[in-house]
Amino acid sequence: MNEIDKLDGIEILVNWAKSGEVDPWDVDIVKVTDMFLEKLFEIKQHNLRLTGRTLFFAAVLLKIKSDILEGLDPFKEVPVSSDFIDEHDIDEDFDEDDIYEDIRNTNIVSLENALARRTSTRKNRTRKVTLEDLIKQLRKLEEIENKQKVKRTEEKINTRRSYTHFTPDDILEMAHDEYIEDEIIKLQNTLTKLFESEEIIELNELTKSGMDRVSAYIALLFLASRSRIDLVQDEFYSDLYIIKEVG
Amino acid sequence: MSLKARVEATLFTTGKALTIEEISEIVKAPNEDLEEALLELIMDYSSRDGALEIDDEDGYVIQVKEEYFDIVESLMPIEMSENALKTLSAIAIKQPVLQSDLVNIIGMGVYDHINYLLGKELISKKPKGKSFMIKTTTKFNEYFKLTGDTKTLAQILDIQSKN
Amino acid sequence: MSLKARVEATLFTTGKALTIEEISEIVKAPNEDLEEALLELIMDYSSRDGALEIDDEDGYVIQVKEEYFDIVESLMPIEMSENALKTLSAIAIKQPVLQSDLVNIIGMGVYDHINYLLGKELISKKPKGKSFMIKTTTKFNEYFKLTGDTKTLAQILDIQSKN
Repeated sequence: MNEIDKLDGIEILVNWAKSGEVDPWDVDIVKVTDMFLEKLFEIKQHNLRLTGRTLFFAAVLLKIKSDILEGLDPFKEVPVSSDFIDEHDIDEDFDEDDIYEDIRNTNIVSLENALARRTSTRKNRTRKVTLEDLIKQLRKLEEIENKQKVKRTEEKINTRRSYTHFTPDDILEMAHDEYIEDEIIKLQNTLTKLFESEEIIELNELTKSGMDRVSAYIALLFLASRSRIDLVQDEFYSDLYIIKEVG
Repeated sequence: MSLKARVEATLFTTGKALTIEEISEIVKAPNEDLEEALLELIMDYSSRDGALEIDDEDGYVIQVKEEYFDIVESLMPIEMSENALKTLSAIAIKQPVLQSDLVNIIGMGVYDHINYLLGKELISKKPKGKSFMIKTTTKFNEYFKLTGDTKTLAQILDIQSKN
Repeated sequence: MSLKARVEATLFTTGKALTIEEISEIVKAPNEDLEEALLELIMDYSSRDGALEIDDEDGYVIQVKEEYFDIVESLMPIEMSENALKTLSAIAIKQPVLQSDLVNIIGMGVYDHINYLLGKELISKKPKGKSFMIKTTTKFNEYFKLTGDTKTLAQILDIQSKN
């Protein structure tokens, strides 16, 4: 009984080979399978723990046996198949739950073997940048720069329209700008109208006509430089008055 | 430029198992020609005494022969406990699989394994009902493959989760 | 298991140029033996009519032959981020260029890109006023196989846009 206790799967077979019950060089699989199953029942009868490994060997042997009886070559393929569980004719008094319990144990061993590391894995799975890649980027950059240029020009024009931010350079540029000429004409028309009823006009009045202070001021500077008007201011930062140039 | 060489360049560059259809899309050649080229390529590799071979078990891939696995392992080690590996196997076999089902199969330890495997980018999980749907990632496929009779394993796992 | 095959497995798995010393550390073999194995391996590869070759120009690496590079280009991502490449291309075309000007063109990300590119020795920078003057290096020209200076690059661009 103690001897049986130690037996586990392949050890049973090895012991038979040692004792001469089985010829390891000429194994009669059908006979060995039957012997193995008998042993299995013996273990079961003695109420000993049936390990998953033992059950697994039994299943493999049964599969091989049934293949041989069917005239198939059992060694053609790895004898692992879903047929294990339902194909063998284990005695009725085998508790089904026991089988599952054992398969579970068996299988947890095989679960780890279910995955194999691939040997196709490689480090550094990137390539060098080609000149072609670089040139593609340059083209994109060109596009971005062109867009930025267009955007900057548009922004400049928008800024000039209100003249809220300007530098001396901007003003010089404006002198040649057709846009400022339009503003001057517009201002002159406004002034002509205002001068019909008034002789002196305050700068703020011009803004009421829709011009912003800065635009109006710049246009006034140009008009004054062309001697169409006089600008009068008593003190710095005080109100600015526009007087019609006489003569 | 032979088709065989173009196929070789493709397999070398992608570094993962490709189907005939995928190769066909890259090298723009009909399947029949490809099959011939692949067969020739496999024979070329097997006739050499080199470290590389072409595996055609689950798609075509250039890989290092098993006998040089120690080199692959030393250059790209994956450290994993046996239990985490068990969980990863179960996921690979049953995917897409609910986290709650994995708990039934493996036990409570699964939560730790899942977090570990997520960190290694070998699996991904998405909320599904009150649990999470889990599957393996592209990185998993680069590093691992299922061996043996997956169908049997899946069936046995089914029995386990029913009990 | 031949040393030659172990070296082949190493080069395949590493996927980047290795020095003799680096290979020696992995396969644990003396340099003289390695040199012989590498020479044999190079000859093996060149005698085949395949898509792969062993380049020994700047370390040893298994790579796809130039004539199949269209496949590599379409399948393999480049080794730097697209944004770093954008910065590099801006430097290449505008050099010498102030770091502050690059920030205006590309944005704040430029600092990271510049550090990365400095690490790869593709650019150099020198203090200039409150900023840095940046230009490409000899290594840049080698990397892109540009024989002349960046005028060549500009010329290539010119020729391309005329076509």
